[in-house]
Amino acid sequence: MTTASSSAGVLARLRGVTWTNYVVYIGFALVFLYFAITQTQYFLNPANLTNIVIQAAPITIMAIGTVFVLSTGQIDLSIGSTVALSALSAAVALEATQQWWIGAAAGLGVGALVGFVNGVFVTWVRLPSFLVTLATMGLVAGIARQLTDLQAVPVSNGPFVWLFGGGSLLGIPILLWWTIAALAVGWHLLRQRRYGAHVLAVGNDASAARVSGIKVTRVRMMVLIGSSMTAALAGLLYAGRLESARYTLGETDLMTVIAAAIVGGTSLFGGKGTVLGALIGSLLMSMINNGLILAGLNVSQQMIVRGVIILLAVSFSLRGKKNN
Amino acid sequence: MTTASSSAGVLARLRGVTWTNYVVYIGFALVFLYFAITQTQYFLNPANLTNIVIQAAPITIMAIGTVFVLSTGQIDLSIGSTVALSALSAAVALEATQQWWIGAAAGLGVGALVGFVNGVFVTWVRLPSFLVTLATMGLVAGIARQLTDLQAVPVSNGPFVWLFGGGSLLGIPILLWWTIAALAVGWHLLRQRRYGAHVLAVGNDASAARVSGIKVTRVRMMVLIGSSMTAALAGLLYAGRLESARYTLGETDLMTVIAAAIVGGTSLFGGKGTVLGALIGSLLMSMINNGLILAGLNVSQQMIVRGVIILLAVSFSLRGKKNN
Amino acid sequence: MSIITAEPATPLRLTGIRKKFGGIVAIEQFDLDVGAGEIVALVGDNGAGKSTLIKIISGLYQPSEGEISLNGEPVVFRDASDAREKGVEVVYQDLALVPEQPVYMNMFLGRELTKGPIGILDRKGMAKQTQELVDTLDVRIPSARATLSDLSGGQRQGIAICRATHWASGIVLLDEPTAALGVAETAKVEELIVKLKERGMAVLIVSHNMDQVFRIADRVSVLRRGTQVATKKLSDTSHNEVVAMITGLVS
Amino acid sequence: MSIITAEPATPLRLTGIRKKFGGIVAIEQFDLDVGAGEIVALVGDNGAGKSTLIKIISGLYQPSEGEISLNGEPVVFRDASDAREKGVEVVYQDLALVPEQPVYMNMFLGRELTKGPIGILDRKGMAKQTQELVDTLDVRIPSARATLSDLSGGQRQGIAICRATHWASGIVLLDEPTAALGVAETAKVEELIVKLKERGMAVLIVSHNMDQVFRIADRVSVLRRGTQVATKKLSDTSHNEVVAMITGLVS
Amino acid sequence: DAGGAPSDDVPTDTVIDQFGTVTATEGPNGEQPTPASDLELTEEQIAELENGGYRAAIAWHELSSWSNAIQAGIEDELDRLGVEIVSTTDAKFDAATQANQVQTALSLKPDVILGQAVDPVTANAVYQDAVDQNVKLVFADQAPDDYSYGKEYQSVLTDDLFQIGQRAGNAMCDAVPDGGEIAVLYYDADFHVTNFRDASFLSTIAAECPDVKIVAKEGFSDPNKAEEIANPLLTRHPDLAGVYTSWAVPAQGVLSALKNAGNSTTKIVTVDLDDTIAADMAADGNVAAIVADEAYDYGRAMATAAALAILEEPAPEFAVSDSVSITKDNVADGYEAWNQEVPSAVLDASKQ
Ligand SMILES: Nc1ncnc2c1ncn2[C@@H]1O[C@H](COP(=O)(O)OP(=O)(O)OP(=O)(O)O)[C@@H](O)[C@H]1O
Ligand SMILES: Nc1ncnc2c1ncn2[C@@H]1O[C@H](COP(=O)(O)OP(=O)(O)OP(=O)(O)O)[C@@H](O)[C@H]1O
Ligand SMILES: [Mg+2]
Ligand SMILES: [Mg+2]
Repeated sequence: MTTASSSAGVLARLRGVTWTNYVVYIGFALVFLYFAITQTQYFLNPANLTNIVIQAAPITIMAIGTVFVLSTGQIDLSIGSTVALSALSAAVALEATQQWWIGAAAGLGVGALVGFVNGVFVTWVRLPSFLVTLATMGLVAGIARQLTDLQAVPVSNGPFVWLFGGGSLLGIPILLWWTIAALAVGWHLLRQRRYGAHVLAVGNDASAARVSGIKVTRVRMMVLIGSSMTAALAGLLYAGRLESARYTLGETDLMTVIAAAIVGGTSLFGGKGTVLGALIGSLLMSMINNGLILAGLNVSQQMIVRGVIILLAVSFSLRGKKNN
Repeated sequence: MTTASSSAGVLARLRGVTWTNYVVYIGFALVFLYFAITQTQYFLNPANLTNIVIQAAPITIMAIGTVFVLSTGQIDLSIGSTVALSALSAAVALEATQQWWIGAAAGLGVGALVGFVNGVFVTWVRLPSFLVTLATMGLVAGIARQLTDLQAVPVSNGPFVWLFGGGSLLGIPILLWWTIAALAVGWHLLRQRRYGAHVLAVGNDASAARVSGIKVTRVRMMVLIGSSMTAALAGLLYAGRLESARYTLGETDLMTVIAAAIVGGTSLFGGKGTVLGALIGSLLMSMINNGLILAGLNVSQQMIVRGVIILLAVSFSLRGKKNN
Repeated sequence: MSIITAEPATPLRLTGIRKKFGGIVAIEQFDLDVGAGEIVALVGDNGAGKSTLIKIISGLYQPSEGEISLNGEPVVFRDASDAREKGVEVVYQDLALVPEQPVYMNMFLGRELTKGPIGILDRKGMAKQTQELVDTLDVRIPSARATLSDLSGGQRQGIAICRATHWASGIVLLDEPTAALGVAETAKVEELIVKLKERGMAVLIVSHNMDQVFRIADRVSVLRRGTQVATKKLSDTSHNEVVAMITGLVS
Repeated sequence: MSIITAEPATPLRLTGIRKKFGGIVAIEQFDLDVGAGEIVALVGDNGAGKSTLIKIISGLYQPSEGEISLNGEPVVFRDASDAREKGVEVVYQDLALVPEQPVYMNMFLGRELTKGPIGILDRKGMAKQTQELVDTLDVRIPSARATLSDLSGGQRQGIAICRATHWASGIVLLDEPTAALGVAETAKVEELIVKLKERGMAVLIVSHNMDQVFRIADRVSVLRRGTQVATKKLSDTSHNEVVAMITGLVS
Repeated sequence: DAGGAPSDDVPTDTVIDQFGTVTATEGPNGEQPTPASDLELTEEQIAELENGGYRAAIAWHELSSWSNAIQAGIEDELDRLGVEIVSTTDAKFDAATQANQVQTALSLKPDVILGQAVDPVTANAVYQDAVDQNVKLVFADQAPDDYSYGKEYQSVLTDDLFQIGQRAGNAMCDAVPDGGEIAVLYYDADFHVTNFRDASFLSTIAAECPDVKIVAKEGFSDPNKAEEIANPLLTRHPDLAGVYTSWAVPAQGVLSALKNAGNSTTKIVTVDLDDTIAADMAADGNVAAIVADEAYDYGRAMATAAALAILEEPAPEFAVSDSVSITKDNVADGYEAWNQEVPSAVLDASKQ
């Protein structure tokens, strides 16, 4: 028995401990500490911390939808353009009717439709979700541009703006409530209901799931509709917060959303998903953006430092996880 | 024995035939025919057809690199920004030295370096390639912006411009030669060498590959370096053709490149890759863009129709393939 | 083949089953009845087509030709859930378990227990029942909450058997169920299979173990290179005759 | 345990091997020598730790404690390629084949044949040799160019055995190599194993089939719940005694 | 042929046609321009600023070499005045991102925010927090739609967009022969700056050289891929005498398409200084003229307006910067307008 082999034993024992599943929180904590120390005065300001969470709201909500999609081993690239189309549809409907619920229904309806189209091509025509959603990404973006001929549409409906943007309830901003609601629903569906178990099983081994009597096709369809609906909700939140809608909304969100899900511990290859992780991932991204602006770096430097921080944060978090 | 079951038999027999692997070419042919009929006069013009292939050159070359990355079950999101950094580095080096080979070496060296950094984090720190390359994507883009402070850099070195852009050899444009060379090398590596067999084995079942004595780590490292090098080469080609380099080069290529690989038949989940398919995929994209512009559609209409055509072309091509 | 009469219909009847994969014929022509309370063994060399037949009955493959009847009714399964809904339970040779899920989830996959008014997953209940089921088979597992991929080969096979036998209601298909099991565990599983028979199930078992076939089966059907060689009562045949039919050394 | 002398060193020696997975101890303490031209059987219940031990020797797992020596030299394997380079060939229980590749590729994976001055893959040569190797085992496969995932369970196991035995040069580890094989195929594989022994290999075989153990092995080592119960010459023990040691009914 | 015929019609309903015929630069509410060069600070004002410890945040809609030139002007001037720049952000044309960035920058308690809004409709909400916190706002090009001068915002500075379009139009009239065919490559997006400039270009062509025919208007959304548009354009209109592009990046793609087709006759006119375009022009290539604004002074004027806003002094409602037409003969003037050295690549090109 050499020292080398017994220290290898210690390492092996450490690796065996399941806290490796939770260390994504370490990366988060490290980044938080870093900014808290270097930018104390501004970063730790309660208003600033609230901003971080509120700004992350649409990303968090979409990341939750994406956790389900990735968990089944698919991907949804169309969420970004669905955001814009949902926001614009809601704004146009509001302009026409001035009924907040018709606006909301229009936005969410568009989301459900996009998800359904994605689902049809993925499950019935059996195409890879990457290609289907890449195609609908362009398609939906084109429709969004056509809809109002590239014009931004103001949203002035009071209840709508309160409900999806500037409102607050019990002293807590409405966007925070939306985040909490999405987390609760997402967590409940993934952890507490059969649906979640089926989602993970389909992503882990679709044929084993199939012979276990799981309706694989339906599960795949559902997650795609769900994902588009979260994008549509994000669109409403943007419209509410900006009191207007525009065809470029959400355009740059796709990668951030997927990254938030994956940083949180969801696997790009299916079978593993965590809703709480998506929150942490999305807050991490939001926090980094916030901290770098506060640090007064120029834009190129922000990009460079952001890359480095993500690498380091994730290295601390995910290192040592087995990844065969 | 009912008629239903014997016609099912015929279907089953048809499905068994391996030509399903080749039908991506059907989608390609259909799109070609469509434009050849609706836009005869302009589309079939030899100069136009040559343009389609030439414009596709950088995408084709990057798609070949991406085929290898995807085949091992990884993804490389940093190729887009590597294009810009390579082109700018080459341009700056050319400006300083006026030696074509120093410019080329600078560009390719940058590519190798980016790939190496990606590889280190993926293989040694064992992070998901999605996160690593997302981080380096931002990092590299930031460096590209810093390098010349957002200024475009002209490239006036004759041999460089000839070799990577406007030259032609035996009456064939140099970009076509580059495409052919990349295809030949890619095909040879993937089909004819041990390396290719190992790439596919790692993507198909990494632990089985490992116990078969394949250096999984080295294979993963190599494909990431290879992918960055193809991006760097694409950067040189952009620089040569545009006779200038700019930080925005390649910015929007990522999705097109991945789509080209996947349309061609490469799996996003590893274990399956085809170099010829990447060519077809990339030509398909280039052809669609070209045809839609010839059709005189505005940008929004182009986006909508492009989405529809991709869906249809791919439906014809991939439908019926088993996709468990 | 018997003509259907007023007596209770045969639980499982296969008529003229044929299966091709592309150019390869995996099964030429296969007919078989499995009665209630009967164990039929399906034997044959490697690659004879046994698993293919099991997968056809369980809806995983569609036969190229031929017909399946359950309890006298012709059925067409589009997928495995169809068959499962009709009471066909299966232990597949490659087990068909979900590797990254806990053992109890695998045991209850597609039929998860829920509790409370809104139907929340009852993880505790599933884990408890799983442990009990596994214990009856003498298969020791570290914990019902362990991840399936951490189990040994025999432990996994034990789980697959528990799952199929627990839910068995009419027809049970077992594809080499004891191949990975130890001596004691095998004995327990054979006991369990006999109990299924006593409960009136129709059991079709694939096995390479002739001793096992002779211990538990009522009839044996032999496949050789996709061709059905014979179906015999075990009381009418001998160990040597079955082996001869399998290997084709005596016809 | 013998002291190393001038005589040729033992091909495989395990000393005080211990393995934990997180909190679970899979192997308590294990010592064994396997000599050249010797077949040692490793037996035990499901979950006893047999496959874990095989994986430790083949470099797939690192032992928590203990030492492996090959030919008298202590070795530390960082991964399976290390062990393979030292001449350890393995048939894993879960086979470790690459499903979406052709059979011949699996046979030659990591040691592909090449031809010509620049070393192009010799697919034809590999396919031909594969067919020959498989034929010697009596395992029938549709074609050496078939995709592995289209093969039957027994056919796949046959491929894994062919692969390991073909390249065997010193130590061969076989984890339940005949579990999925038919009667005739099993006999052929046993023949093959005896031939390996005659060629002077050190063979360690895991099996649940006591008849097989008594047919081919020289010694047997028994694991029960991770503890090494005994290592005996087969000539010094009986079928019943081994079973008793496995189940723990007699100590 | 059925497919080709309609595509030969020049569309009349694009984003650049919405303005109709334009004749002068004025604010969206009819504000009359003051020259940016009129902005000045008194000695006392400068002293007050130097001792005030004031802070400024800069929020760009998108970064480019143009915004860089402006930024340089802002930085130099604010530095001179002792105002600290606490943050710089790039919204990448995304209104929601800009909302986040403005909100975050407000945590740094700036006294003034300078920059360009992604668009005037969404900007109402984007800057609302700043208005609420009494932070002064100085915009490039356009103020938020619902804001009023002196109340929510303190100043708008802009290029003389009409003048730029007009200069480009005149340069095109000079560069192509009578009766020549020209094409317009415009940014197919709702972006006031380019849309208005392009409209002014069209109006100028119609007024100054009506016999020059506009045979195609092609929109692009990805400026990096202009070559993909230019190639089919040249296929359909092989006799093009000139191409106008909204700014220099897409001009690069057109230039490449022309070079690779061996075409040295089609002339390019575009907007914004760019080393590679300037080098081609200097070397007698296809590029006939570039119109560049006086971006550096524009930036300094923005800084001055911001300084006035900090001090609660009135800053001009709508100040306009000049531009210069650049041809091969006066390349140096262009670089002077951006306060940059003429790069060696351009100098070398002009010597050949
Ligand atoms: N999906 C498939 N595609 C092509 N051929 C297949 C497929 N599945 C099975 N086969 C072939 O059909 C034949 C029968 O396979 P099957 O799995 O039914 O054998 P088996 O009798 O179960 O053998 P074993 O005892 O080894 O499990 C084999 O030759 C196999 O290669
Ligand atoms: N990676 C792992 N993580 C955690 N536990 C493991 C792991 N691998 C094996 N085990 C546990 O270690 C014990 C021994 O497993 P092993 O596979 O060695 O058994 P075995 O003797 O080969 O059994 P079988 O005869 O069923 O193949 C089992 O209880 C198993 O659950
Ligand atoms: Mg079988
Ligand atoms: Mg085992």
